[in-house]
Amino acid sequence: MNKNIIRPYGDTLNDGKMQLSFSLPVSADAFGKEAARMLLLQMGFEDAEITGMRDLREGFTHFIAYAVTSTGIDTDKIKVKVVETPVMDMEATDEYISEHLSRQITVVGACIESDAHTVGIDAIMNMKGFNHRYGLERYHGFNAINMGAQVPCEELLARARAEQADVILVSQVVTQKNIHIKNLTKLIELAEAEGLRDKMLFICGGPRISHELAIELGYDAGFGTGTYSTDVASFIAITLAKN
Amino acid sequence: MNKNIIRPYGDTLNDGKMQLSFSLPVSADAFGKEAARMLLLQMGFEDAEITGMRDLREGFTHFIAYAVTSTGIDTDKIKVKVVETPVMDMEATDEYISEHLSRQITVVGACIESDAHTVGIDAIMNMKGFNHRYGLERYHGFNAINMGAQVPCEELLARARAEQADVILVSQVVTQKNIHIKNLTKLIELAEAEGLRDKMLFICGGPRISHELAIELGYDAGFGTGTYSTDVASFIAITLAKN
Amino acid sequence: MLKLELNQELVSRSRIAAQQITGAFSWLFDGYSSVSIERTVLRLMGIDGAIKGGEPLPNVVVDHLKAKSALNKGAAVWVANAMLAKGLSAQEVAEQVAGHSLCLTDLPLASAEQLLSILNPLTKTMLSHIRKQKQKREAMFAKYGERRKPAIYVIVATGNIHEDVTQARAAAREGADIIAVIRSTAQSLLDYVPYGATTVGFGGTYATQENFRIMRAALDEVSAEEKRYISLTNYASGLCMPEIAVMGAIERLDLMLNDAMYGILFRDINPKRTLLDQYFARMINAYAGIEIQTGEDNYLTTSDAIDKAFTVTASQLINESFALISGIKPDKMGLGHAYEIDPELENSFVYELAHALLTKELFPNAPIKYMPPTKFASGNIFKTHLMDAMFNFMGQLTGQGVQLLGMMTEAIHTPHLADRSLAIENAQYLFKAVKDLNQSLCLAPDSFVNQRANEVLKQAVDFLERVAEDGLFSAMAKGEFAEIKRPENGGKGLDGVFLCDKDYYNPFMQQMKQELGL
Amino acid sequence: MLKLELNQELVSRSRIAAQQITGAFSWLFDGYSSVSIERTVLRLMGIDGAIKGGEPLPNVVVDHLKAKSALNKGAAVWVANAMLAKGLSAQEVAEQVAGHSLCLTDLPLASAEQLLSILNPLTKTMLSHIRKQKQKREAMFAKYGERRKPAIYVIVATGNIHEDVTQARAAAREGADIIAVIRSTAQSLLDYVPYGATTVGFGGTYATQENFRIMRAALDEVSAEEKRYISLTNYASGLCMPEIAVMGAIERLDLMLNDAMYGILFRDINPKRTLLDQYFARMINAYAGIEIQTGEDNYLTTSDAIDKAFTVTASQLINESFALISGIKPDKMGLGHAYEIDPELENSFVYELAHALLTKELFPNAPIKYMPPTKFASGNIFKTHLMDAMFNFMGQLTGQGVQLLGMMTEAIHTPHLADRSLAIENAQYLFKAVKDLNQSLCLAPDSFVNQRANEVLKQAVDFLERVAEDGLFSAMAKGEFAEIKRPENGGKGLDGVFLCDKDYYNPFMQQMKQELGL
Ligand code: B12
Ligand code: B12
Ligand SMILES: Cc1ncc(COP(=O)(O)O)c(C=O)c1O
Ligand SMILES: Cc1ncc(COP(=O)(O)O)c(C=O)c1O
Repeated sequence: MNKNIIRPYGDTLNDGKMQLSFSLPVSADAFGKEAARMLLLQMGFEDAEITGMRDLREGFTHFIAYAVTSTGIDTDKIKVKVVETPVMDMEATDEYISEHLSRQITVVGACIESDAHTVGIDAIMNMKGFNHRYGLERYHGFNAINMGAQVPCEELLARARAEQADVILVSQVVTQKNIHIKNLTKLIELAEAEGLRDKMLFICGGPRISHELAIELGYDAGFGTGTYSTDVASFIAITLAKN
Repeated sequence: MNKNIIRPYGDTLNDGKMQLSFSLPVSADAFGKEAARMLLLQMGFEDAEITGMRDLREGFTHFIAYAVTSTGIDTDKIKVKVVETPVMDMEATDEYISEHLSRQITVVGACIESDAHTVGIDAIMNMKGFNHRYGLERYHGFNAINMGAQVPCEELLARARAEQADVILVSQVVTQKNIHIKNLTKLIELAEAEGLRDKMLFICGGPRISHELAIELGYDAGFGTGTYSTDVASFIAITLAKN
Repeated sequence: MLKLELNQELVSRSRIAAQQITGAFSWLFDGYSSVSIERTVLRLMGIDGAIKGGEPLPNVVVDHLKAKSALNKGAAVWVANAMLAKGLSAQEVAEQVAGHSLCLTDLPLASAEQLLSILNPLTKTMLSHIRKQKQKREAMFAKYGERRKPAIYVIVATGNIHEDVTQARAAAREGADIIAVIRSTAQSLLDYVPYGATTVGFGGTYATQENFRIMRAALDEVSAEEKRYISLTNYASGLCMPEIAVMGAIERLDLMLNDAMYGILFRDINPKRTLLDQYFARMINAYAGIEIQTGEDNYLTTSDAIDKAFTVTASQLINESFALISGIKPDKMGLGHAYEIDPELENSFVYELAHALLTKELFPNAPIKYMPPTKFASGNIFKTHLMDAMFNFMGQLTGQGVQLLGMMTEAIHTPHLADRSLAIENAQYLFKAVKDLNQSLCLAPDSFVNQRANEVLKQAVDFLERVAEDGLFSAMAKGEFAEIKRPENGGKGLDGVFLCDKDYYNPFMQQMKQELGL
Repeated sequence: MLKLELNQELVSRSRIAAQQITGAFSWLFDGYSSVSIERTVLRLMGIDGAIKGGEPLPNVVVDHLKAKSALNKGAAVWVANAMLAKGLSAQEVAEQVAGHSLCLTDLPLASAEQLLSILNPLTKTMLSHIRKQKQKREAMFAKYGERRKPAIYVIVATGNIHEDVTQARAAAREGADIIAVIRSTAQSLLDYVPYGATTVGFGGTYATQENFRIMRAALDEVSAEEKRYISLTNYASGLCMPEIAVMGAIERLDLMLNDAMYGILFRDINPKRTLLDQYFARMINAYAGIEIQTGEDNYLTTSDAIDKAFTVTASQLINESFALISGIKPDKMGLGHAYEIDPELENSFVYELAHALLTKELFPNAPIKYMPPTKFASGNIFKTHLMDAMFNFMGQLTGQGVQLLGMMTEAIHTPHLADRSLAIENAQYLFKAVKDLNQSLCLAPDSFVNQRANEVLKQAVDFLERVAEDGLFSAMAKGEFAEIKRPENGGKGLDGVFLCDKDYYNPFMQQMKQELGL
């Protein structure tokens, strides 16, 4: 095996052990169990063991399984798109801004369309912040405008234009049926149509957002679970200073 | 999709949703997360989402994920090997034996080789039984000899020969590194070498034993988790009566 | 028996303050109505259905009257008048209005007696249907036995009512006592109730009368098979609060989310509109024997569960007081409480024991709606499952009324079939394991638990007395609740509120008030 | 504070009965030795290593003496004699015996004084090494702080010592306080201790001195980095009980599974052999400051945890009494108890509260070894995880000494890396959540918990008094313990027990007894 190929680890290096659970529309009996096992084998697992079988009623059964994958992944080939700017604390960022930009950065943020989950964007923007990191409102270097919940894309862009914003921050938390993709795409398409796309940074965030996904959707950056204001503030300051 | 092709069910029929968890020798960061996601994609999953990432230290990280499989399984093609004799209760089995065999059936049982987990075979053989089903010792139709824990294959066969046993019952609970397969194979090979294989029924059991596996290993039947004495007694009585 | 020693003086001060706060709204309840109340009246008169494009007939008629500036007399009057004049049913009247073949205000108004000759039998018929639904529910409980306590409450939220049915049936068979069909994202902001069976919703399924009916039928079937009455619940609060309440009453829902202030605080609906609507909505629920549930858990999704514990207590007291005004008895008040304490906090369980006991003892007869950890639920399903277990432990230990089961995938997706099943397994195991634990225990003298409960109560009393002095609207405008400012004339739906004419008439409210002794 | 009102008369009767049972064995302890004790003596004299084929040198020498019917004087005498005669080290003597170039009994026996001149310095050297290890442990605890209570104890069991090290290091970093290297299946039936680093074991890794050393070194490293002393434990009980104890003493293990009766009941080792070996093994542990742990949990893997709860209590009392005889102080007695109640039982947690408090209060100074649910662990990992949470809750609530974390995959495989990590996460969450809960609670007067605890105690006393009357061996022969019949002269290893000559000499036992004040 190639030195850089890694596989899941149970209790012996590269033993390939994985835990799975899933439901199937089958009965909770030997037949159902075999169907579950065959499914795993067909997926390419080896040594599939159905260890738990729970009758979900109405013709469904829940299976808990351990199985071995022979797939490995070459770590040399993994290219992660991550925000690469260094993270500075509030004081350092403020200093950086006054040094490199010598003006306040205007940021307009919102949870767009049907999404009302403001806690995430508040954590980034509000005075109070999150886990002992103050939000952008507290920074001297930022003029932070938080429009809150369920803001239509059109309104967000109108406000950003009115405020001559440098940055737009969008939060998307609900992801059922990929509604976040739809909403984020709508915003970026509107921005392009209105000629705003290149005038400001577009940044999105939410628990199912990755930097990679953001780039794919045409944003400048994306931030996921566990983001702090410091991550975002540093990225904005440094990126704007470079442009 | 073919009517008989079924797929895992999350909240919409055939949506293919599965839960996984596994560890990788990678760091708990964006790189590790991407490695985990790529592994799932490489395994053929779609829409792989790493929802949890736990630093296991020493260079390992634990991932919790939800992903979608596009694999389906044709239920028409699933053939389960199951013990097919009907299950009778103790009285019925005793009656059946006196009617069809008119003699006691001698059964010798043991946990073989290094295995000392007697609870399972005791549940089948001992007077007391398990979950309100008496064990074989209680049956009039059986002469049940339970040799207990860690019985070398040779001793089990010697005793079976001495008692002119009709049936051998073997339990295997420890399965680490497939020791149960080795032990069960050893027993059957010795039996063949000694010319005993065709003189008696060979039945094995344990939490990781299926009828299918038992057949594959050359046994007459195999019993897994949740077996009752009644299952085994009925199988023995009917099979011997037929022979 | 675990029993707090609550400072009884604080308890009575808390009730007095709450009464002062809610008692100040008779000007609103007696003098105003809203478009949603009028639509509710029309539904009670039997108007249902929607026009092409989806607008429901009750909206069409009310908007028609509004456009004619005629709503201040009450929609019932105009429709009864048209029925009388044209010899039509209420539904036919509405359809003709929708078809623009009838203008209600064009017809001369008949006398009060004549109108009553139409309205009285209509009122009787519908209220008798609602009473029958109530009796049917009571008969079912009598036949199959009371609901378990805490009751097992689970949500379905696929967005598709038929998929919801599959999931609900499975859950009921596994032991769920109450099925909640979660509403599609932000339905509370729609100023109409969608019509018919729906299959496309986000994060939930639209609350429609047809969806109610489909689910109720499915659960009645399972109830009969399982010999356990399975209750059904949905969300009233929002711009259509009384309308959804009435749909629930008609289709025999058994519980209904119906908070007095949720819409204001968490949906930015106008305060007057919300209080007015909840007054009538709750009266309907009271009449129909439906248990209301309140949304105190929402406070703790944005505020800290320790620092702001008192806001929950204060809101419970206000919700209780408003509920009494609408004729709801304590045994139908599912006041909300939530286990939202940070699991990283030392003694998180001990704090929660104090909070849960406080709720239970302040409202000993109320079937408390106990909400699971959600805020600190993470993508680590194994940890979330444990947090839910602690929640289930607490629910049984402190004897809460309704346990809204947490799901191990709370931070990930609306529940999959297996998630819900594992949640039920979790609750059943815990409930059984600690079944009579409470009886073996007592609180140590001067225990932390007791001190903490009294501390929260004290903070709640201080807060309520401040609000009572200030007035609820003024306090809301200052952001005293949930750290959000809600001015009296801000928010959505204010234009749907109107001052009633002297001769305004709402036959159903009249009749229900009488029967409820209000 | 949760506090039982135990019937104090029953408590003292229980101790008297236990003393009667264990006090009856001075004939055995004073008059007999065993091959394993002699091998232990040789190891203490510095003999280590194995011959080709794997037979350890201590076995070679003891078997040699046994073949010559010379063992009854004690192996120390013969080896010292040869050292004296040949001017060799103990190790060289052993090697020459193994090489057949030396026959110990061929040499004329020197005088007692001459032999002592060899044995005394040897005894001093080794005992001083063991004392140093003890001091080192104590210094580490002084430096990094006491062990948490309950301590987090996890197993590693890959079969490969190097893989075990990876897993142990990770666990230690995540918060484990004690690492147990589980032994390969049925090592207790080997009448020798394998030699060297091993990589092939089933269901566990062989207990060898080299494996002990490797793991201890790894944990010392992590201890220094984490600034928390990580303890190490292994299994002594079996045919090599004192040998493994001594290996542990030499390599600074901190705890040792060392049950007085486990080998008899659960491994069918001869009763005399077992009691004799445990007497010396425990003396070594006492001397080395090693905390012993007993195996009461084993009763409940085969018997019902409710019906047979008293067998656990009875065994704890017997284990305690035997331990005292060997010089072990209560604070080093990790008596066993297990949470093996059927989760399907109503009030399972309440029953266990009674059992856990009983154990804790009967042995207030003992660091109780609290075992997780295993029997009712199933392939449903989610359910098992919850059962483990209840176990962790109970451990913290009742203040047990050592929490042997349950794994959600208990019914499936020996723990994977992630399983162990999730178990630690489980314990850490629960311990924190209910940290001071005990202080807020008390038991209700006449509580079920109190009644139940006294009921179990009563059953244990009745049982112990019956056994005391009958004699332990006779009771075992009748199957009074663990429902298995174990005749005094049955079982494995009886041929390794021998009557000592008048001039039998075991310098180490002598010295340790003196220092321990026995
Ligand atoms: C609190 C909460 C609510 C509150 C929201 C209150 C408020 N003012 O925000 C209330 C009760 C109102 C609510 C309602 C609903 N909710 Co909700 N809610 C949650 C909950 C419990 C926590 C979310 C949260 O606050 N997390 C804490 C914050 C700090 O984390 P975060 O959002 O991930 O933010 C961080 C990062 O993502 C990032 N970030 C986020 N945004 C941004 C933006 C930028 C620019 C940047 C740089 C970074 C960034 O930084 C933040 C700090 O680190 C989650 C479950 C969970 N435990 O996650 C469900 C959850 C999100 N809700 C859900 C649903 C379905 C709903 C409803 C639709 C249910 C219904 N049908 O009524 C409604 C409707 C809401 C709507 N219209 O959007 C689902 C979503 C399912 C999905 N994946 O699609 C969840 C996952 C619960 C579930 N399992 O069903 N909810
Ligand atoms: C009890 C127990 C013990 C007891 C056994 C007591 C006894 N007298 O049996 C003790 C404490 C001694 C023990 C010791 C060990 N155990 Co153990 N033990 C268990 C435990 C907790 C329960 C097993 C049990 O009794 N199940 C109940 C019975 C009724 O179920 P069953 O065995 O499946 O039997 C049913 C069916 O399978 C079937 N059946 C079984 N046999 C047969 C035979 C026939 C002929 C038929 C028809 C049917 C049949 O019918 C039975 C009734 O329905 C399991 C974990 C778990 N929860 O499963 C671990 C477990 C089996 N043990 C394990 C290990 C590793 C050990 C040790 C090796 C650990 C060590 N290194 O010291 C030792 C050594 C034992 C040895 N030499 O074999 C592992 C095995 C891992 C693996 N898959 O390889 C497990 C899974 C725990 C773990 N996760 O590590 N153990
Ligand atoms: C009292 C109450 N009403 C209604 C809702 C949800 O309705 P919507 O999302 O449509 O506002 C909630 C959600 O938590 C609630 O607590
Ligand atoms: C006290 C005691 N000693 C030893 C062991 C295990 O050793 P073996 O499997 O080698 O008998 C156990 C296992 O549970 C035990 O409880």
